[in-house]
Amino acid sequence: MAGQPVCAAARELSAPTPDLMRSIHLTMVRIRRFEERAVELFMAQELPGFLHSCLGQEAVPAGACAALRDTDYITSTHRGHGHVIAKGLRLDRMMAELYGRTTGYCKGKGGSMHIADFSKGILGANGIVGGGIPIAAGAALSAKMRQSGQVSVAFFGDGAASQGSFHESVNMAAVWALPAIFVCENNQYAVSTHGSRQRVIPDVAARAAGYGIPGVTVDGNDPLAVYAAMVEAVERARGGHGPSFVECRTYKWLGHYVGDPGKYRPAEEVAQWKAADPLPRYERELAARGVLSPEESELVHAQVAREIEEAVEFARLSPHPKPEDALEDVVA
Amino acid sequence: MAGQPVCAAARELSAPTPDLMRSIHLTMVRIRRFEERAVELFMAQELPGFLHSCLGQEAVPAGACAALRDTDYITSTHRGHGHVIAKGLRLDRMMAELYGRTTGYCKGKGGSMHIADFSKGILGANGIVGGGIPIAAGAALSAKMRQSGQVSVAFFGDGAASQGSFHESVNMAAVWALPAIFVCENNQYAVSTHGSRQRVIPDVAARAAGYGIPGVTVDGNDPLAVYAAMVEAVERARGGHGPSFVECRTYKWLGHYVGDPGKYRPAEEVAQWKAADPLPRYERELAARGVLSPEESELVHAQVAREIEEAVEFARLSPHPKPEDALEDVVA
Amino acid sequence: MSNIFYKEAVRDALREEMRRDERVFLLGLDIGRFGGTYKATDGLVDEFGEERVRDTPLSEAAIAGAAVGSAMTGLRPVAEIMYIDFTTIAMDQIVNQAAKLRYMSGGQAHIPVVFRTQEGAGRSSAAQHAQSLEAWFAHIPGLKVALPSTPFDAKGLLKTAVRDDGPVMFIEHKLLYNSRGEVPEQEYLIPFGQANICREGSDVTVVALSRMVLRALEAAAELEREGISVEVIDPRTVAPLDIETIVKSVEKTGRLVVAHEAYERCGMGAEIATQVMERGLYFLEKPVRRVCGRNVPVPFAPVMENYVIPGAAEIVKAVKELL
Amino acid sequence: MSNIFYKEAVRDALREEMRRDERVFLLGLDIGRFGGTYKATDGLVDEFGEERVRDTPLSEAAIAGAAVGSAMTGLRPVAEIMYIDFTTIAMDQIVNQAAKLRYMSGGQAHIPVVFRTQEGAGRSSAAQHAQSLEAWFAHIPGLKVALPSTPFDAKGLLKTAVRDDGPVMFIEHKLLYNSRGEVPEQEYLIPFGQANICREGSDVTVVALSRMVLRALEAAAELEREGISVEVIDPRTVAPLDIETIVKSVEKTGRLVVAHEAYERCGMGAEIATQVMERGLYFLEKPVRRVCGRNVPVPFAPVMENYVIPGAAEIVKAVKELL
Ligand SMILES: Cc1ncc(C[n+]2csc(CCOP(=O)(O)OP(=O)(O)O)c2C)c(N)n1
Ligand SMILES: Cc1ncc(C[n+]2csc(CCOP(=O)(O)OP(=O)(O)O)c2C)c(N)n1
Ligand SMILES: [Mg+2]
Ligand SMILES: [Mg+2]
Repeated sequence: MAGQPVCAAARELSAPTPDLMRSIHLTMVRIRRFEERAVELFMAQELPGFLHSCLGQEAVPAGACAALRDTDYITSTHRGHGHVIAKGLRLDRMMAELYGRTTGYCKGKGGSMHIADFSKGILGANGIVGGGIPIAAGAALSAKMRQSGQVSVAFFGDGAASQGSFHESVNMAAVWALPAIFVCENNQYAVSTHGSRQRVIPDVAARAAGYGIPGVTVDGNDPLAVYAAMVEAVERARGGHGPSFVECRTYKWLGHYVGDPGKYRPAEEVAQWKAADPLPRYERELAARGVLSPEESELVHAQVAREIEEAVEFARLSPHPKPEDALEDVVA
Repeated sequence: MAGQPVCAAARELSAPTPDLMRSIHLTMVRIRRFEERAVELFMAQELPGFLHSCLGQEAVPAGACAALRDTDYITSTHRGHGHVIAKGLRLDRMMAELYGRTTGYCKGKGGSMHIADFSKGILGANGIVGGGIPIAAGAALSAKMRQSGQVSVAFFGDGAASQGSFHESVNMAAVWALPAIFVCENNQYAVSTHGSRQRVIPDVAARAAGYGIPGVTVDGNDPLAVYAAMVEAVERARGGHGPSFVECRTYKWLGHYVGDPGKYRPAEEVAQWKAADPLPRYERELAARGVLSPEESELVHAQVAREIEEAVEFARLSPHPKPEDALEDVVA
Repeated sequence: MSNIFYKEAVRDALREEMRRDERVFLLGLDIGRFGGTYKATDGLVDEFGEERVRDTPLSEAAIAGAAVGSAMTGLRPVAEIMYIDFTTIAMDQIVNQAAKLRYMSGGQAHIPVVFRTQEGAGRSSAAQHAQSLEAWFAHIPGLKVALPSTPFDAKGLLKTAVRDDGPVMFIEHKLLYNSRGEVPEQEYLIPFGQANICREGSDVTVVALSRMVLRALEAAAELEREGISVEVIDPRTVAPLDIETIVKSVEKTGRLVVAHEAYERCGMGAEIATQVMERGLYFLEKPVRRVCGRNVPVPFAPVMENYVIPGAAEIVKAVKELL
Repeated sequence: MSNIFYKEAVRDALREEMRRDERVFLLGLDIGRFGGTYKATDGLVDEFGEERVRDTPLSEAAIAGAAVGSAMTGLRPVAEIMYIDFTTIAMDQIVNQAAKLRYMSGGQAHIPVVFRTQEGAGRSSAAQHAQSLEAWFAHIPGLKVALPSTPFDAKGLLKTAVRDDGPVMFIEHKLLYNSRGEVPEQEYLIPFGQANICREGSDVTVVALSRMVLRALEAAAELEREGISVEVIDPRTVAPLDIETIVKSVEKTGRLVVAHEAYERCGMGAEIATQVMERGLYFLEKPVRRVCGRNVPVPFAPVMENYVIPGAAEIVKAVKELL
C-alpha cells in the first residue's frame, strides 16, 4: 500500500545525475566501512559506552541526505552514524567522539548517541527515542518563520512511531504546514519488539492520512527509491506545501546494540536481508547504468578504507579531555 | 466521511427499547438541569474553583452510557459532569462535591474536575487533558486479563486528540485488542482553538485507520446515533475483537469555563447550535415514536427539577471538611 | 513610575523584547486572540500577528520541542506551558533536551528558550492545577529558574530571561497576575542570581519564594508591631541562587525561616537551609525553620486548601518560635 | 543463604510475588523473551507467559497509564521504565495520576502499582542515560521511593513494594545488577521506612543512597585502617525516610556526610541534612557535608564521567575534613 508504485515511477523521473549517484555510493561505502570498523573497535574494547550499528541500513541516510542541502536540518537517533555521515561529517572527528576525545564533534561529552554539528545542520543524534522529532519540527518552524528556504528532516525508527512525541510533532507540523520531512527507518524491530507487536497496521506511513499529509513507503535498501521519495517531499516542503512522511523499509544486520545476539530474530530472516545487501545491489545497478564500473567501485572502497584508518589514527592520537572539562558547556 | 451512513443505518437496527429511550431522555434532562443549576450557583459564587459546563452536549454521555453496564469503566474529563451522571451518579453527592463538602463523592478533595465513584466504574474525571485515556486503556487491559467481560470507555475532547497520550493509548489498545472504546466529544473547540487549527483533517475519527481499528463519526446531538455507534463498539469489545473509535460531533453552549465570554466563536454559530438544542429535538422524536408524550416529558422535567433542588439543599446542609482532613487519603 | 498589574508587567516585557528583537516569538495554548488563561499575553497578537504570537495544538511535548528546535536554529522562543502541572508532559524536552543539548554537543548548541508557566494554589483548582514544582527544575543542571513575586520583578526578570542564551524556566504565580506594583517608565533589567532584600531587619531572616514573599512582608509588618525586626529576602532566581546575600543576612540575624508553597520534602527550602548550614553552621542560633506546603496533594475545598498552603500567620509563628 | 546477583534478587522477588498473587503482572519494553535490558526479568515469561510478562509498544506514557488503570481495577502491575531518564515521558501518569488519584477521589482509589526503573552513571552512557532522579519523586506526596543497594535489599524491598497498596517508585542501579550478595533461602520482606545501619561506627555518620552505599563501605574500611570509625547508614527508602535512625546516629557521632550520585542541588542530601538539622542542630559538631554528583549533565568520556560522579575517595576526603 502507501504509494509504493508512485515512487517506483518517481524513481526514474527524479533519477539523480551520475555524479550524484556516485556520491550516494561513496556515502554508503563510508557508512558501511565506518560502522564495520566501529564494531571491531568496540568489541576490542577500545570504545567506551555502547554502540548501535546501522549496518545494512546505509541506503536510507545516503539516499535521503542526497536530496538535502548543506544548510538543511536533520535530527537523528541512537542509531545515527549513518545520518550524520550522509549529512557530511568528517570520519576522523566522529571516530574521535566515539573514543571520547577532545577532538570529537562534542569534545567527548556526547559520544556515539549525541553526535552533532550545527555548522552542517545536524541538530544532534538523540538518546531518547522520539526525542528528536519535535526538535526537527521546531527547526522547520524556524526555517519557515525566517523564510530561509531550509527544510528539516527528522530521522526516527519504527518503534519511535509509537511515542506521543511523534504524534504531537507530525500533527503540529501539518497544522502549520512546516517544511518538515518525517523519515521513518522501519527496520521492523524496536530492540526485540517486532513491528507486529508495535502496531496493528503493516505500514507506519498509513498514519500520515490521519494528519492530512502525504505518506509513502519505499524500499529503504534502494537509495534511489529513497532519494526519489525525498525529492518529492523536499519540493513540497520548500514550496511551502507542508510536511511529508517517508517510510523506508530496511533491516539492521546486528542486534539492537553491539553485543546483542538478537536471538529474537529468525536466523533465516537475518540471512535473507544480509543476502540482499543494499551496497553490492546498488553497485550492480550503477555498473548496469554505466555510472560506476566495478573497478571504480573498488577504488572507492580502497580510498574509504584509508580514510577510516586515518580516522582511527586521528582518534587514537587525540588527547583525552581533562576531568575539569566536565564543568564547561553547561550554561550559555 | 468516516461511516456516518453506516451508523444512520445502524441507528434503526439497534434502536433501543422504549424504556431505554426514556431513560436516555431522563439522563439528558438530569444533565441539563444539573448543569444549568451549577452554572447559576457558580455565578452566585456559591461554588469554589472553576466550572466547565457541558450544556448542549448532553446527548453524547446519555447515548453512550446507555450502551454500557453498571460494571463497565469510564474515564472522564474536566468537562465530566455529563459522563458521571449518565453512568449513574446521585446528583446530591455530586452537588456536595462541587460545594466541597464531606458528603461529596470525593469528600471535597476533588471538586468538579475529579468526581469519581469506583463502585460505578467511574475511574475519575481528570484535570489533565488526555490524562484519562491511558488509564481507560489500563482498565480495559485489566478487564481482559481478568476475563471480566467489562469494557472501558475513555471520554475525551477534540483537543485531547492532539495529545501524545491519545496516540500511545489507542495504539496500545489496538495492539492488545483491548475491550476499550475511545469516545471523542468533538465540540469543535479546545478553549479558543478551533478544530481547523488543531488538525488538518476534518474528522478525528480518520485517525482510527492509522491504528487499524474502526472509527466512525456520528451526530453527537442525536443520542440514538451515539447509542447505535456505541452498541457496535461494545459488541466488538466484549466479543474480544478490540477497541473502536467513536467521534461525536457536538457543541458546548457556554465558553470554555463558566465566565469565559467565548468571543472567539461567531455569534451565529453559537445561536445555530443552541437552536438545534438536542433535548427538545430528542423529545420530538420520542413523541413521534409514541415513546414519550410532551406531557410525560413535562413530568420528567418537573421530577428532575425537584431532584436538583433537593441536591442543592443536601449540599448546602452538608458539613465542611475539617482542615486536618486534608492530611488523609494520601497513601494507602 | 507607573502602577501596573503583574500580568501587564509580563506583557510589557514580552512586548518590549519582541519590538527590540524580531527573533523573539511566543507559542502556547490560547495565547493569541484569547490572550492566555491569565490574560498575560492579551493584545500582543494585534501588534505582532499570529506568526509571532502563535496558538498551538494541544500538545505540550511538541510545544516545548518546537521551542527547543527553533531556539537552536536562530529564533528566541518564549513557550507558554499553561500550568506548571502540565510540564509533566513536556519533561523530556525541557530536562533531557533543552537542558542538556548544549552540553552533549560540546557547547555547540545555543538554546535561548524561555518556558513561561505559572504555579501556586489558592483558587480551589485541586491537585492537578495547584502545584509548585520549581525544585524539580532547580535540580537539573542547565536550567535557570526565575520566580517573580512583583510586577517590577516580573518585567525585569522576564526581559533578562528572553536575553539569556540558555533555557530558562520562568515561573509566575496564578494569584499574582492581578496584584499591582510600581514599575519604572524607562527600560530596566534584573540580573539573575541577585537576591532582593525586600525589607531589612535584624532579628530573623525570612527567605521566601514567589507569592510567599508577600506573605512574608505581611508577617514582618505584623511582627514589627510587636517589636520583632524581620529581614525579608526574595532570591528572585533559585538557579542560580544568590546564597551569599542570604548568608550575609543570617550572619547578622542568626535565625532563618524559609517559606514556599511547594511541598516541603525535597523543596527549595531544604537546599537553601543546607547551603546556609554548609557556609555558616556556627552563626545559626537556632535550626532553620521551613514554612512550606504540606506533604499532601492540594485539596479542592477552600478550608483544606488554606490549611495545606501556609500564610502570614504560619510565618509569624515560625519566627516567634525561633526567638 | 545463597549468594546471588542483584538482578536475580529482583527476578526472584517478582517470581515469588507472581506465584503468590495472580493479580501481579509485569509490563514494559522488552521484558519478555529479551529479559529486560539488564536481564532482570529474564526467564519469567517462560513461567508466567506473555500475558503476565507483557512486552509493550514503545510508549512510556501509555505503559505508566495502563499500569495505573489496571492497578485501580483489581490488578497489581509492576511497570518497568527502562531508564529513569525516560520517566520524563511518563511523568504525568506517575505524578499527576498515580500519586494523586487516591487523594483526589477522597480515598476511593487503590493504586497498587510499582514503577520499576534504574538509574546511575558509570557506563559512559552520557547525559540522557545516567541520571539519578529519586529526589523528583520523593518531592511528590503519594509516592513511595525505594533504592536497593544490595541483592538482599532488592529482593526484600521489591516484595514489599509489590504488596504495598499505593504507587511505589522502585529505583535500581544499572551498575549493581551484576553485584552479588547473600540472600536467605526462606521468604522475607523488608519494611519501608526502616534504614539499615550497614556498619556501626562512632566518629562520623555517612548516609548513602543506592550504589554509593558500597562506596561508603569501602571508604569506611579504608578509614578504619587510619583509626577513624565510620557509621554507614542506608535509608533504603527515601519516602518514607527513617530520619530517626539517622538522627540517633548523628547524636552519637556529631558529624554527617550524605552521599549520592544525583545532582547535588535539590537532591536528597539537602532534605536529609535539613531534617537532621531541624531535629538536632545542637549536636552537630560540623556542618553536614554533601558528597554528590556535580551540578552538570553526565558526560560521555570516562575521565569526565568519573570526575562528576563521586567515589570512595571523595567520601574519605569529606570524612577527614569533618574531623
Ligand atoms: C523514550 C525511550 N524509551 C526507550 C529507550 C530505549 N531504547 C533505545 S533504542 C530503542 C528501540 C528503538 O526502536 P526504533 O525506533 O525502531 O529504532 P531502531 O533501534 O530499530 O533503529 C529503545 C526501546 C529510549 N532510548 N528512549
Ligand atoms: C495537559 C493539559 N494541557 C492544557 C490544559 C488546559 N485545558 C483544560 S481544558 C482544555 C481544552 C480541552 O479541549 P477539548 O479536549 O476539546 O475539551 P473541551 O474543553 O472542548 O470539552 C485545555 C487546553 C490541561 N488541563 N491539561
Ligand atoms: Mg526499528
Ligand atoms: Mg473541544
